[in-house]
Amino acid sequence: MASLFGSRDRIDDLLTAPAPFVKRPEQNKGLLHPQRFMNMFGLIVFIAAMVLPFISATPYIISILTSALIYVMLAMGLNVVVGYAGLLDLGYVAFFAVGAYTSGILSTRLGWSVFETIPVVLLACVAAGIIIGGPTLRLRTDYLAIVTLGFGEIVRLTANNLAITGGPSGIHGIRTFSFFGWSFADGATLFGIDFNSKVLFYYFVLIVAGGLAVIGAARLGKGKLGRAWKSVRDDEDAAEAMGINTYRVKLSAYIIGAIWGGLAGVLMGSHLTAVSPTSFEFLYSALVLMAVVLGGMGSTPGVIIGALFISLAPELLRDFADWRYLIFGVLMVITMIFRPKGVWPANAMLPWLHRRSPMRSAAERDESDEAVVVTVPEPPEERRP
Amino acid sequence: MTQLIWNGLFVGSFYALVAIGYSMVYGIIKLLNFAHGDVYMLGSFTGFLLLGSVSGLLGTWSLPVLLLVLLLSMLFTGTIGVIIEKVAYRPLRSSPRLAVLITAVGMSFVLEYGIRQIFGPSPRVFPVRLAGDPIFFLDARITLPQIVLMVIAAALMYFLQRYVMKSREGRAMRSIALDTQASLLMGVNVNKVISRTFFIGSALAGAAGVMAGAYYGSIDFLMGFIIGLKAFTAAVIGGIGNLYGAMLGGLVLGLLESFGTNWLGGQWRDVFAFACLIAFLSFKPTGLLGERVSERM
Amino acid sequence: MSEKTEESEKTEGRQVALPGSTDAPTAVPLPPKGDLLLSVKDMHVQFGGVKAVDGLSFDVHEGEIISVIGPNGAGKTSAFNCITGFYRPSKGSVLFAGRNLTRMRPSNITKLGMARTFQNVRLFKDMSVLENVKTAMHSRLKENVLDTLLHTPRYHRAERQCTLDAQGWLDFVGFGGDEEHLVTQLPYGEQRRVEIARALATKPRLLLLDEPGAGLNHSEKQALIALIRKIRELGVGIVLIEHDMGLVMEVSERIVVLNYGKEIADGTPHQIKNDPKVIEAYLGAEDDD
Amino acid sequence: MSNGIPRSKSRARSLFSTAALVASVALVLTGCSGGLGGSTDGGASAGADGEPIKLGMIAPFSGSESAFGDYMKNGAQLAVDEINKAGGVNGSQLELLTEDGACDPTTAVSAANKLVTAGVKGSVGGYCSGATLPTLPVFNDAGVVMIIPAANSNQLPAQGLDNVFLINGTGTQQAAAAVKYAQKMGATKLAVVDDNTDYSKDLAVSFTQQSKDAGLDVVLTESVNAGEKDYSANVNNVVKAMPDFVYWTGYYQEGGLITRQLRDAGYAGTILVGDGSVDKKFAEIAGAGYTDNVFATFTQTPDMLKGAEAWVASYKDQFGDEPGPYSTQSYDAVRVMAEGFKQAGSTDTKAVIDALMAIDGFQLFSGPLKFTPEHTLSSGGFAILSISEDGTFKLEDDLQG
Repeated sequence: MASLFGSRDRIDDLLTAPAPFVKRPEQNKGLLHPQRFMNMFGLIVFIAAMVLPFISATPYIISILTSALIYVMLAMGLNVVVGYAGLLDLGYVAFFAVGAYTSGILSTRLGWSVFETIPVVLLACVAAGIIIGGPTLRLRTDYLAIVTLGFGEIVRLTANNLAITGGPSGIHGIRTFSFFGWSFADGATLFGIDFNSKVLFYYFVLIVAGGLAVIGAARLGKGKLGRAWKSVRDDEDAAEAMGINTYRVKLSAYIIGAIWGGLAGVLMGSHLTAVSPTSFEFLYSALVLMAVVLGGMGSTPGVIIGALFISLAPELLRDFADWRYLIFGVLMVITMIFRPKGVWPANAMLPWLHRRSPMRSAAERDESDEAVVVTVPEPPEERRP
Repeated sequence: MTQLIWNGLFVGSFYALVAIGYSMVYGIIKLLNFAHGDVYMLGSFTGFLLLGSVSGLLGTWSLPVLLLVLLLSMLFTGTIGVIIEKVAYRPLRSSPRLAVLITAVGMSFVLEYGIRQIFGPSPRVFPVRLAGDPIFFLDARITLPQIVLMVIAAALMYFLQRYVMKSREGRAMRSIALDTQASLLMGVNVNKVISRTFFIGSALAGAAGVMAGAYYGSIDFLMGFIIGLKAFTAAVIGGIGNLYGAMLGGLVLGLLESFGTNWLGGQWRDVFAFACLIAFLSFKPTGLLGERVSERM
Repeated sequence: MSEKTEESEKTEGRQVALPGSTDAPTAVPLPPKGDLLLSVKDMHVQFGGVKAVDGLSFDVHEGEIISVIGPNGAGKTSAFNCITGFYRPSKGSVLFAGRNLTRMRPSNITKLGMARTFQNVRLFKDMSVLENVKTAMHSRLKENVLDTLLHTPRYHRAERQCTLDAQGWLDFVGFGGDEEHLVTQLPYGEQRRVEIARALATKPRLLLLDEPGAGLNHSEKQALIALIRKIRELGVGIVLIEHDMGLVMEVSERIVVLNYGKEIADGTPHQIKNDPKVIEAYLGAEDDD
Repeated sequence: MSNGIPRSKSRARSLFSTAALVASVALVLTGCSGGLGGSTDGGASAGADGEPIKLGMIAPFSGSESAFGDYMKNGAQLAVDEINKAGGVNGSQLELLTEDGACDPTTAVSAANKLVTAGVKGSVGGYCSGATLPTLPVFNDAGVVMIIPAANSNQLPAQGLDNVFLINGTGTQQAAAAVKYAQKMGATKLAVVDDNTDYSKDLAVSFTQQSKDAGLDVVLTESVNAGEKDYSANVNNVVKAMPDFVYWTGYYQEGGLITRQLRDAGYAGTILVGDGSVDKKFAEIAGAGYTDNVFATFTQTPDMLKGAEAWVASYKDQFGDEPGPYSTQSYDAVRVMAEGFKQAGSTDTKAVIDALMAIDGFQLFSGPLKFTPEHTLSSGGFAILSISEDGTFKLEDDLQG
């Protein structure tokens, strides 16, 4: 018997998948295919963002857009955790803090350039993801929420209390990006245009990093791991029954989220040249979560819109001074009431886009003559295991 | 030691009052009502306004007036709770749960900054201060107002417990918590029960707000935020959705904080409390009294 | 499309589909009774004081169809959950492919070659039909995180093959809807089919179907019987929980009867039909109801 | 129905999202003026006739510290109005622009960039040190001189930027005054309580250090969490350590509560509070009868100076409220900035910095002004205040001699 099945974890396959034999319509060509359209659209937005500073922008606009892009990175990371894997995380800024502090400490104490700190930051984030996720991912969602909240607070308070993190005033004088002896602070003249502002360099760095973060998270969401995440979100037991180690998959979502958050933290630290515990209060976890939910959980364009809204709305409302958070709150309530699945829900497609022409006419599925539509199913009498 | 326990229990009873609202709402519509802490803050400001208007009576009739103000504030915050539910949560009843969470945060902003617009950002001082000479009990310094407040808190919780366990309305609440669909089929008016739950939870939070105002004296527009987090934690420790759990959780959290401060110093207190929470949940993932909750899932 | 399947041909395992074939896959003829697949020995499942399963033993061989029947609450689904690793037996053992499953994660059991469906269809509701089936290929997909991030050729190859396989299984179970649709938009009968396709996509040696006929109309049930037989022809062992006696009698080779967690009979449909204990259990159960 | 969602909904959905996108792009594009790639508009058009000279102020107007924003804004506005009434600076009027920094680094940096974009020539804000620090490079890059009225972390001068001036006494100076007073009172066992924020902790650390240097015994350093109401656990720690002198380095909101709770718990010794607690509300929160033997370290208050009643009166007259912490400093910050412009004869960064360094004896609330090479006050001017019957702080001891 044992010889029949071998000694590896997996026994040899009995089955091979049959080839599909029902003819499927061709995929739509060109821009009518939703994926291609969105890619193209993303590219246009990216180029527009790259060109924007040359056309019309003030340091203020650039600065708030830079912050907004950090929010986009954070939201994309949290989207992996909340949107794809369905794990409610109320302490996401913990990872943001880990990234920012790790990079900040290495930069100010050891004089590393921001680039050099990145590998260490990645390690720290993976470790943080495992430490936070490891013991808690067995918990049900609502308990997970409070535990993650607790971890977020623990990280912030620890940073606030320790000497190495600079205590309540944090770390200052984080070095800027530098390559081969040239740093952003030095400025440069390219194509006859004088780049003398660090603000601008960070903007470009963040456009690229934010773009990569968006593409990376979106790709993960569509691949093997993404399907596993979504399956865990939709039905954990069924996912487990599909041969998915749900614990490991959830942990991977945490780690990916941690990496995204940590890298965003690195960029924030060097953008502001400073890291302080006030940047990691619970409110910011809630805001990033809001970006994800407001935009549409699991939806890349939605989350981007959500992040831009959450970060830019308070800035745009600055002129309302004292009223701005009041208005912000009202806007949030109204948006959710009218768009409960988010501004741009996952699975939504623009109406003029189709993956392919309508599927399977009746003639094409003559083999399945028994395909009679069934009416309402009987309610199941036993509870799920 | 006894002082630590007493301090913990006293703070804990405030947490418990607020946690009950959190827990009840959660039990019934599975919503983490982030605006709940702000209802507590609203209660404080209501009490502040009401007391201000009857300040002439305060000299002689302090306690009865205070109780009346407490009652009126509870009515007011309860009503506000019902309105919040109608406006911000009911339209989203069938939406993803996180959507409602966001409107809850939105409502929280609205309440906080609404009050800020009215009363300004600096703290207000309550017109009446509960003070009294301490009595010593087993080395613990206890004041009369502390006892009065704890008695009021205990009484409120007792009546709530009677109401939920014995009355017809309470039964309806519990049935919805167990199975909303089935309750609907059994002819329970779900909307009405949810409104009632919000009323009770918000009224209790409002009561805690007035009491905190009267005891501590200063109130401000952000005072609900921290206690909201604490109450949420307390509710989870006790097993969220469970009435007794919320009460117990509040007291446990109060004790944890009291002892944590003593052992590790104030700056590590919350780290200690949260670490205990996490360690505890890792071993008993449903909270102290969470068994009953797991049936509800 | 057909040229892609050539890549999927493997020397190992039984070939179920000929390249380019437009007909249902064929299978190598089976010996009358294959090797022993699953062996449940004296299994007990207990919740608190309630004995959900109280001493269940049966064997399943390759290519065999076994039904587990019994009145409501007899412990059938508990037994299923225990075999597939969702519950832990309080006593007894489950051997599959010569291994003891009792301390194994459900996902590892699935990887060993056991697949299941659920009593009330449990598809991934916010995913499309195709994605649902593709998810089942998770553990076999040769695609790591870097491949996904960088969209390497290996990623494209794996995804393309995965999609083809998923479509193959959908066609195999006779799915007639739009595979791009969310599963929640499908009629119930189609959801059942998708669930079976998804289970098959894990490439099981043993398939456990929990009330696959519930909620289906007559013609759908006929199609289901045909499908179960078609799966058996592939050499897959099948364990069935079912209430519909007609379906059970028609399709099963052996039947195990449970009542109050206890196994009261094990035999061919004919033996079961005439077993006085079974009759009593069912009639008695009706009294109770 | 061939795509993932019902058609009717999806149209509305897409319309909405398209509209949202268009709106956000439009919002971004409008309100912009001129590309950034070219140049920043250095010192051009500064102080030209008719053009007001803009002063920027970042202060908290939202969040937990927002109470202080208005105090600072009003103080500064008062100075701006006075100077404008007197003819302005170098023939130009002053204009105050305030932005919310929310005590949050990100918000503060955005605010700083906004002010820079608006073309401010001087910054007279800065409350939370943590949020002020990251704005320093922004203002420095733009050549904006900063006179920081409130934030006083030792980290600020430590950055070594020549455009940064502090007119609030530093933590070191204030701690020195506190230690001096403790010695004067004959205290031997000290306890220091902070609120775990940068300003408060900074002061507490300085105090502990200097007490030890002075041979005093610090028996306890305790941190509380700002924003709460019940400090009984912390108070319990203090009482158990049995100090005879407690220094509270945080703000008045918590300070009043802690004072009350300390007394309720039976602590009878001296309580000294830092400048963040000097506010009329302090006594109100602590309650009647709780302010005996309570003192404060503070740079001198308006009512200690001649003509200060008039100042308080005009403040009240204009804003309908009592001045609060940092109202005077903000007022002074504007005046110092104006003096700098006046002496420099322009708003040129270099000239203003030199002019500011040259100032000697310009009268501030805290005393005559002379900047140290680190751009801080040469003397903190800290005095000890006590609380009078009506809750206002009055001079108790100027610590001279």
